[in-house]
Amino acid sequence: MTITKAPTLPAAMAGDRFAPILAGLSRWRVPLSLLALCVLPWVLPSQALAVNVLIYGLVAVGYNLLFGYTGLLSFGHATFFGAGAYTTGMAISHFGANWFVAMVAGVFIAGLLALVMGALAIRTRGIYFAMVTLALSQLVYYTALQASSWTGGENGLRGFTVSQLDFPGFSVNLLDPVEKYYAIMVVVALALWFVSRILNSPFGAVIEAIRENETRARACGYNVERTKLVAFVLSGLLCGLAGTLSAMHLAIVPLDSLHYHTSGLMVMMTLLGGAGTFFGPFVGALAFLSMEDVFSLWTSHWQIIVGSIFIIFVLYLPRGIWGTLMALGRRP
Amino acid sequence: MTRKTGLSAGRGVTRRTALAGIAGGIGTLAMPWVARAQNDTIRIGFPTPLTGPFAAEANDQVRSAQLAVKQFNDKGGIAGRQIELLVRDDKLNAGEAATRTLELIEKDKVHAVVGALSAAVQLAVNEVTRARKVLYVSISQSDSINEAKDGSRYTFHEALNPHMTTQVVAKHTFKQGAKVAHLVADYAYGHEMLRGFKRAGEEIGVETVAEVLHPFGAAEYSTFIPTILASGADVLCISNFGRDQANSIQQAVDFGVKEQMQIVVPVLLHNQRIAVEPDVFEGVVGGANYWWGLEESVPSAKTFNDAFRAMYDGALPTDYGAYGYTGVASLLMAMEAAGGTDTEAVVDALEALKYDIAKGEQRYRQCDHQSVQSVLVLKSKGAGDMKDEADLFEVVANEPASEEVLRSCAELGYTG
Amino acid sequence: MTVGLIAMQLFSGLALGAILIMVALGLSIIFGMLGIVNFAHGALFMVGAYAGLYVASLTGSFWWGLLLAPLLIGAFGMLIERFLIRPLYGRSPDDPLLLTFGLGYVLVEAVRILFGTEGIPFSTPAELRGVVNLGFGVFPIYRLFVVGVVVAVLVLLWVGLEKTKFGLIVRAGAADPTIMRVLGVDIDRLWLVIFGIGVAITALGGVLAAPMRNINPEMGTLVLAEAFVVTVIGGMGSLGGAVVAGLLVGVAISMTSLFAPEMATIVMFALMAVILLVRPNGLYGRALPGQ
Amino acid sequence: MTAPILSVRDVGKQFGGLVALKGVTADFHAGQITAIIGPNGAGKSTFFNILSGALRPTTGTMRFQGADMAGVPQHQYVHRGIARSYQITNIFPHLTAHENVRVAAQAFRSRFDIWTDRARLAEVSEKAAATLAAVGLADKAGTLARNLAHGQQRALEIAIALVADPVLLLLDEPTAGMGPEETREMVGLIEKLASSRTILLVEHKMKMILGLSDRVLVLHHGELLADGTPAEIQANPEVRRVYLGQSDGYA
Repeated sequence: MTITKAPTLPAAMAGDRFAPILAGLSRWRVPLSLLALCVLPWVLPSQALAVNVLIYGLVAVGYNLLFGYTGLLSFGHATFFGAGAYTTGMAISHFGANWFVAMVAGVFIAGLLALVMGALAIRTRGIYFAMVTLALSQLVYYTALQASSWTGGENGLRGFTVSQLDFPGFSVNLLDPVEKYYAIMVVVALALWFVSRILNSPFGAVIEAIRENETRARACGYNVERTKLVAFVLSGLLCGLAGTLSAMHLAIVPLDSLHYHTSGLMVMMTLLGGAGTFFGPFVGALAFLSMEDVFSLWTSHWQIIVGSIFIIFVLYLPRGIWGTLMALGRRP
Repeated sequence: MTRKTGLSAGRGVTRRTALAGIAGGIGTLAMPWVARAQNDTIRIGFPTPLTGPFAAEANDQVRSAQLAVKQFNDKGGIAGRQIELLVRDDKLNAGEAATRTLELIEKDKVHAVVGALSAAVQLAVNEVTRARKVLYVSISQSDSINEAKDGSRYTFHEALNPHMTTQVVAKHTFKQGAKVAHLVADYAYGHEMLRGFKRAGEEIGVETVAEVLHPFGAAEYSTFIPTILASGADVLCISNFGRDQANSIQQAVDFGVKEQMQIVVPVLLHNQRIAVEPDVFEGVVGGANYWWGLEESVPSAKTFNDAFRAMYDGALPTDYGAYGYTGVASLLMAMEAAGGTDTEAVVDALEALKYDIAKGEQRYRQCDHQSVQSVLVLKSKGAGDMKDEADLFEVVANEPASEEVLRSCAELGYTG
Repeated sequence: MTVGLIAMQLFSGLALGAILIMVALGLSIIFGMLGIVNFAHGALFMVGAYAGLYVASLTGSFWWGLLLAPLLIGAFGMLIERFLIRPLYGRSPDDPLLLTFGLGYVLVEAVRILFGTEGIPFSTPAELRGVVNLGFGVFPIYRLFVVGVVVAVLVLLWVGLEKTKFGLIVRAGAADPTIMRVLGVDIDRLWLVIFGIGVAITALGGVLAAPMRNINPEMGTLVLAEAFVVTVIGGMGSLGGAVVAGLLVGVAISMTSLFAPEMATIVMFALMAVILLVRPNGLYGRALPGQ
Repeated sequence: MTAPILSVRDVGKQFGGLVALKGVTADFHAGQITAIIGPNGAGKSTFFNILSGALRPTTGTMRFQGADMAGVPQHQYVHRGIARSYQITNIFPHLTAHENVRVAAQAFRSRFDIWTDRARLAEVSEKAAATLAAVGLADKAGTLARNLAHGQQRALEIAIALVADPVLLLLDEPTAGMGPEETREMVGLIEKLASSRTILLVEHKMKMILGLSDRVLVLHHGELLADGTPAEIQANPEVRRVYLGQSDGYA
């Protein structure tokens, strides 16, 4: 369903008091986000939560490339996150591959699955697109459940703990939370920079045009189906990369990572933060995971708080946390 | 006894349960477990699914674990250090459990971890703890955690495993030449129980006439039951867990299966029994790790029940609740023997430990750290012969602790 | 694999189909008439079951629960529409979907707070216990009763929609609300009633399912998946489609259970994927606006 | 006479039982402004959708610059030189006016480049700015398209088609909903455009059409009723009876 959502692109707005700030924000968005990431582990209650925010932030940004920027609501992106994690884990535990080869394989397989699922799903539109992606991803979930000799089935995949990453000249001890955080942060920062390049590229303009008005984009000479497929695969690769990082971080791959519950989580985080903005999904992941972590310590009924906050956002702050801030910044 | 509608017969007016629910709920709302870690206290991490389908079992485990901690603190703690239980909600999700365990180890600097209530979650916690050489006592059913590829020097399994449960239950329900049908949840835990039942069945000499695998977490069993009824079996083994157990037995009873065959389950779950009417579970036989009715025959059960009643104004411990007690208490006894929290010393102490704190003699086997313990076989009572609301089961047998019912160390992959 | 067993399997498949229709009907009505994807459908189904339990425990009779619970929860549904859904009309079609996603969380947790986390018994009413012999197999009387109620609800809906003035206004309102507004029909009140009816039917499904599946706060999650599969296969907004799809999925599940029972849930999603790839709008669905 | 750049032979379109268009045959020559008129439901939009590739004809062929357009996907049409504007404004609402036109211009420069910064495609951006100026929207470059006034949106509609520098420009009711002043401006613009390209437009404002176009096609019930100069069309009794009404009409 083409979402005529008001994207708060940080493109320079003529004649607004905050225009220079917004322009600066958009031009320097990657270094600014890098600075924020460096501070994160010391602000949040624990490094483990900070790493999760990194990983789910990357998943949300990857997902937002398709949902916020191309306007396609998919409910099956857990498949790519899970596929990235499982491939990395299996490559190490079954084939003894080195961690780098395993991660590259993870991203590749996720991309391949995205190509297949995208090619099938893009034939449909709107809520049917969401349902086809949901159905196809559930098929992958049940296949993983059945193939327990490979994936560990319901118990999840275990036995591929990588405690050290060796690089020429230095090595990272993954058992040390701080070293692990900054190692994963480097990968996430590179991925953010890659997404920023895509959004600023000519291709980035095309996917936004498709989100705005698919028929006119086609009339302007763009092959809409192929462009959607490329966006779908790029988004799948990014979620796959996040999956490989999650495998390295937790040293297990829970079956739940393939379940539509995880797909729903991505949608919630992206919208809580602000779909269609660059920082939005990351802010959404940070907000959601922090709320969940803090509230679940207060009471076992934390879900009622998270649910209510979500309703309030949809009703009164539809642009999400970051989207609303951007909009406030714009209105003089 | 004229049967009013099923609702209120034998359970007192359901309004009471509703009000109890409200009171219980508000209780948990107001009682945050946030306990900032002091420096010298002994901290034990306790991941458990406070939200999700097993929240009731999780709450039982937390209360029993807190009883064990209180008992030790009242005695002045261990080597003068007070003990603190850090409870975290793992939401019955393996990824969440791994994150919570990382937090407990890295931020809260816990000395050991006890807990987790599903096979997937405990294996996730175990993966995090064994890589960091942190002691972990798992307290829920799983066969995989005993196997060499998952086990470790720092992994202990205080719960029953499907293999030992099915061996004992089969011994008391299978008769030579009987026809046995199986309805099994199609996931690791279900397959482990099926494997156990079939191995015991071969030794006793029964004939397997039907094997129906149902999707994990299914709500509808009507399409599986005709095959079972058509198989003409004498015994139906339903190997699944949690709500699947209550749903599958309820629907089997609806189809009149109980008139034709004896229903047997590997584990008779306390909380699933009270989730349905007594007549649904009436006559069903299954295994259990603990039942408060043991207090008539086992002195340590009596002391445990009394301590529990005292602390929780007359409430009784449940099967999964007891795991919380035996898991934490055995760990604290080992720490006491080791005189501190040094992991290597505590592991050695646990391996040498002999303890009888709730259900009779128990000890940890050397190779896979499985707690060798007695296995109960229970039969669910009908509404008629229940003395009161808590009198759910009768004890059919109490198989004493022995290694015969366990898979051999070699078979589990432990060599030498 | 006797003929009797296959006949029995087919019959239980059709009966399961009736239950799936019951489960999907509320979702199909709300989407078909209002274009709203209700992700709180599973939670409302569960709330209906609890309401049925509560009323039955107060009045001591299953029948009062069956009658009053849907009305109570239907009214609750109207409150939801009035205060949470109405502000979203005219905005992006995602917004109701996401609001109800959060609402689902809130409802499940609220029931956990009020009724506790473990299952509560709700037994089959005495008059409907036992089984009846169909010749080729036995079948629980209660499930036949449920099939009967489903058929009754479908006939009631069909007559209501096709044969009455109100039904005409409802269908026209669904087709083109703007023109109806111009013709002086109070669209807001109409949508309030439609949403209420959809939620009431969902709650009725909850009360009917309670004796078969024990009542617990999480019973709604699987129902949401089943309802979406049936609604989407039938074609969004087509009640007739939901009926055909419900029976189709029911029989598919029961036949799969004969040969590969563990595939029973996977077949549901496989069927949905295949049908959507062949007919992108489901069996009878009309194209979405702007297609 | 040079060869026609666009020739249409026996083009027809059927939606199930409904015949929207039947047997339309015509040739169009470079540099001509042709108007297509006819009552509502005469098949004008269907004909336009076929010419712009949005619809596949059920019968007949269409040759553009000598090439048969059968089987050519719609997004290729603009690359072959056929661009169109829409009757109902069909722009990119949440993008700025400049970005609306820039993204259309970019289609000729790069479509799957995910790396270079689009700001570096200077000439694409300049071309868009120039086209915006051509339609009188230079000062509105930074405004979101949905915030533009109706007339300005109609102008943007044409700019998006124009920036493709098409050989054949199809304008679907360009002055719909415009006041006399704006209509006069639009007519001036169309005349300026016509100097270097072929234009087909669908319009209802008779005075404007008769003054502006070199040739008029009259469609009625999906068939070509008449094809000739404005003068011939006005004199044609058949057209007068059907379209211009019995007595007065435009003398």
